Amino acid sequence: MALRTAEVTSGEVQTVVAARRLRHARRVFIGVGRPSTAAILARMVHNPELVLVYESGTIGAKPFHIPLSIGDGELAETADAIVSVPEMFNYWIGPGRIDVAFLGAAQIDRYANLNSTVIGEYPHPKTRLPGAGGAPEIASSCGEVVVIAPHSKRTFVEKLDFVSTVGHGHGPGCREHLGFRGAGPTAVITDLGVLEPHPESKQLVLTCVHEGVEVEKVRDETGWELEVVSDLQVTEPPTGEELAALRELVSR
Amino acid sequence: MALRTAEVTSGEVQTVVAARRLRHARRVFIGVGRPSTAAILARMVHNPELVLVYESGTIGAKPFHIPLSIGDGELAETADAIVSVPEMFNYWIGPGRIDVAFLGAAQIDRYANLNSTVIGEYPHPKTRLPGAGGAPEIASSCGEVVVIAPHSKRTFVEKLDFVSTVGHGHGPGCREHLGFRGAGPTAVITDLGVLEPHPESKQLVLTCVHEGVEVEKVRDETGWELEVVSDLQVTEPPTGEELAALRELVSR
Amino acid sequence: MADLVSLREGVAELVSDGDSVALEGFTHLIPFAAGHEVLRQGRRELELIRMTPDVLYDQMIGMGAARRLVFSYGGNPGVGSLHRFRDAIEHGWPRPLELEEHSHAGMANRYAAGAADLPFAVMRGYLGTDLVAYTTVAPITCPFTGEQLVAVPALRPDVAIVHAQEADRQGNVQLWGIPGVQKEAVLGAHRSLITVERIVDELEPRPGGIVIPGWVIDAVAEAPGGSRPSYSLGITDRDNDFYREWDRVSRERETFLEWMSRHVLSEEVAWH
Amino acid sequence: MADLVSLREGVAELVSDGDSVALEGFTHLIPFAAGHEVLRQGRRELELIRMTPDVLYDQMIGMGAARRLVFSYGGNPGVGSLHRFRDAIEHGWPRPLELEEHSHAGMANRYAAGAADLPFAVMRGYLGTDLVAYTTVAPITCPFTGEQLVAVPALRPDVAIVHAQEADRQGNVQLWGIPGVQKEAVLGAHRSLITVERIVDELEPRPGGIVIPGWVIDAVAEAPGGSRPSYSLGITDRDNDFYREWDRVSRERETFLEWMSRHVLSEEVAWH
Repeated sequence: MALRTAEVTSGEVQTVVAARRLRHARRVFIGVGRPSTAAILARMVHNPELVLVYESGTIGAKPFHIPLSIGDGELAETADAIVSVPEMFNYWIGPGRIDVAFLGAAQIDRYANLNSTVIGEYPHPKTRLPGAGGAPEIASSCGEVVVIAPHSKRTFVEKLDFVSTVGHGHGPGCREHLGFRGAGPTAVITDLGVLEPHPESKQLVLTCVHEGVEVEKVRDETGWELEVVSDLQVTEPPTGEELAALRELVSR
Repeated sequence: MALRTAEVTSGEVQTVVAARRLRHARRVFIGVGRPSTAAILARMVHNPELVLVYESGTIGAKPFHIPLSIGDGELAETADAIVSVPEMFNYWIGPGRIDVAFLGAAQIDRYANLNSTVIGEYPHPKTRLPGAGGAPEIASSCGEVVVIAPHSKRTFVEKLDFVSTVGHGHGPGCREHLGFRGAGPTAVITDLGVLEPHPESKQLVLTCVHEGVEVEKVRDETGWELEVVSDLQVTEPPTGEELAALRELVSR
Repeated sequence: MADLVSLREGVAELVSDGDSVALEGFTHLIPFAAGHEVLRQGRRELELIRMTPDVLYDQMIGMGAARRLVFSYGGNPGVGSLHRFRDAIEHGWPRPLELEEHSHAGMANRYAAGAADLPFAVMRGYLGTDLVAYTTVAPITCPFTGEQLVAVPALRPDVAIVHAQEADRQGNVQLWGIPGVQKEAVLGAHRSLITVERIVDELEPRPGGIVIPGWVIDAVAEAPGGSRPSYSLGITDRDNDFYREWDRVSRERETFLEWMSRHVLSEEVAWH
Repeated sequence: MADLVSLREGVAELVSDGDSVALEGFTHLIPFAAGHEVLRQGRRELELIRMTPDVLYDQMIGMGAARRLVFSYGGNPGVGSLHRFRDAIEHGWPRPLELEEHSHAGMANRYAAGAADLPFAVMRGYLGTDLVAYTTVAPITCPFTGEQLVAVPALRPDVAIVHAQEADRQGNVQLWGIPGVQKEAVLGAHRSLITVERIVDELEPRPGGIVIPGWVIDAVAEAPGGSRPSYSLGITDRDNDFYREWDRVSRERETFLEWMSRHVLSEEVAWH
């Protein structure tokens, strides 16, 4: 049974689209919030073999509930292995053993670089954000990065106040120059659509809008002159199975 | 009951003297063979709180039997903690957490430098020995080193064929120059007596002979002009308790 | 062997004004009881070190106990901002807070270098970020391949304080579940205090159990429930509602101070 | 997920002539069965890597399978010399053996750097020894303190082969007891084979248990008793008499060859 769009929130669409992105992934690195919900959903409906890795050190966690923190007891109790934080970064993340990493950010620029440190000047910030955490090395090491962020001009900015995490840097060749492994950001999934780096320019372009979203709206909410691909797709709406699983998961 | 010397082998005396050396030690690092036997004996008669550390990763092992290898199952089963080999060297040995290390060697020179690598030239050795193993970093990191070796001209040589492990290097100030921690070798316990580094010259001098051993015999079995301290001591013979415990241990 | 002491004695003995103190715990086993005791004893001018300063450090910063913070992620996990942390940085209330900020990988390697008593660790990281301009890292070249990597300086706190499930009477400690960087913090620190849920006659080896021998620990103090509202796997549960509620309590200075006064600083402490 | 294969298939698939192969195990869990299978398949020109080459490597060297040995201690633990190792180095029999020799701390750090995919590791060591002139180490200076330390190059074997107590049907492996450097060897190698005492439906978490997820392992092969005369804690016991007896068997070339022919190379193998 297909559900009418009106019945589905844009956050639900965003989560469902993120979960689909993990259909063929083998190991996903996730923080809490929407990324974690999407990965658990992916295990439920698309990819039961998907290995969930949280930076708390739990490898192969199989949470039944959505965890509030990356170190909830359920993650430890259901993990295939638990390792220390130094081991997690040195033996597991650094060598590129993770296919896909989900990251969030307070600001993102056209090259999918991320700011999660400050709004304003670093020494005297207007808003102090939590900081980079594991993101810089996750983004420079994992097979690919998928960014999950709310779509607004506050978030999609012309220039980051602070580069916490490098996506595609200054553009083509930048990751290679920095000695990074992996493809870097391959998608930014928002509540309005999906942005992907242009294969040559590495600039984010709009490749997909969610059902009912106007392209103009997406442009308005983006802080730079957003390009749109000629074969713009429209997100396939959440299926009944996806939505039922997501709602059941959230209600647990 | 004191036992007559004739009833005691020189090897037993050596083991008993080595065990006494651990009376006030807190953590001892040991390989297999006589060092291990001495440390187990020390736990039996002198120092039940002594923590035995084997480079296999077993910390606080409490073997009932003399182990053949440093990784015997009994060491793992009785240890307070078992760690990986990288952790053993990086977190436990390197930072100097061990008071006393017992080491052996095929050759030893007047500065208590050790050779356990080759007799002859390294590229074309007359006799290939096992190699340095953990000794170089053990000797440069632990609080002090006690060498246990059979006393003969073959072992106590004017010049090592190969410096596997630095004791006092070229003499005073050498350890400091190399950035080593710990006191380095503080005693060499042989089947004839005990040599200790002179406080100033760092050259090994004879400070103690075992009962019934002539100084001339010790000099004859040493490959350099061995000096003897003016107040030369004679080893207190093994007590009945020490000897009974040692023999009982060996017979287990 | 570690001394078995009361929490009050342990903190009084080991923590002084001006010390660098790592109260570590990665979501799990956060030493709340010990941190609260540090506050009750009125310690000031602390350099607080922790990968993930969360509610406990928000409380300590909000009470003005910290001069400096060394960290890699300062958020209320899964909830949002740490309001006292933000207020200190954005407005200098109740006092300015000096920062040394790293990535998680950087902090983890700094602790590992400290535990090994090496002056630095080598890693890949930081490159291309603005953090490089504001923190302590240095380029280092591989002498074999010529590759350029990054060096981070070792962390050697004056005091490490961590929480674990249990200790025996010799002060040997066992923890299990998410281990974080607690072992590294204890081994790298000059002094250490471990609070435990319980003292037992003998440690029973557990799956995932990490044993820290008593002879590398200065003091062990029994503090049942000492990680609440965090948790001690197998003994207490994480109080997720508390973390959500903290967002409200901590948002305004007055509400925060009143809450701290009532629940942490008073002689009859509601918890801990 | 790792492939579950027969030992024969696993070795045939993963080990080729000329490979660098780390059959690791620190006294405990030495992969004898796999090493014997490598010999039966006639592999040659191997670079054998191991901290503590013992009886298994004595056998492989004595059969002429190795061109090169990378190691830190080559002895029969608690017994004495490895006669085949000595014969190869002292007399080039059955063929000359090139050596790269390190200290234990050096080898352990080389494996750790390999597992982290870093080109080198930093340590204190080697200084003042004659090994410096004959091995691969380099000075490195701390960019923060100016202290001079030593760099060792990462170890990245073509193949790592280790033995463990058990695996599940997805190829997740659990080992317990002395862990050595096996995890590092597997994570640092380009390919890996793990032999296990038994395949189980589900891994039951054990005290001291280290789980290596199946997705970082290429192949898992059931090989009951596969570490004998070494041991698998909790399942088999170390055959100390065999290690003593090896001193006699291996002393003369003829006795050695006859023993190998009878016990390792023949189709009806007495053990393994």
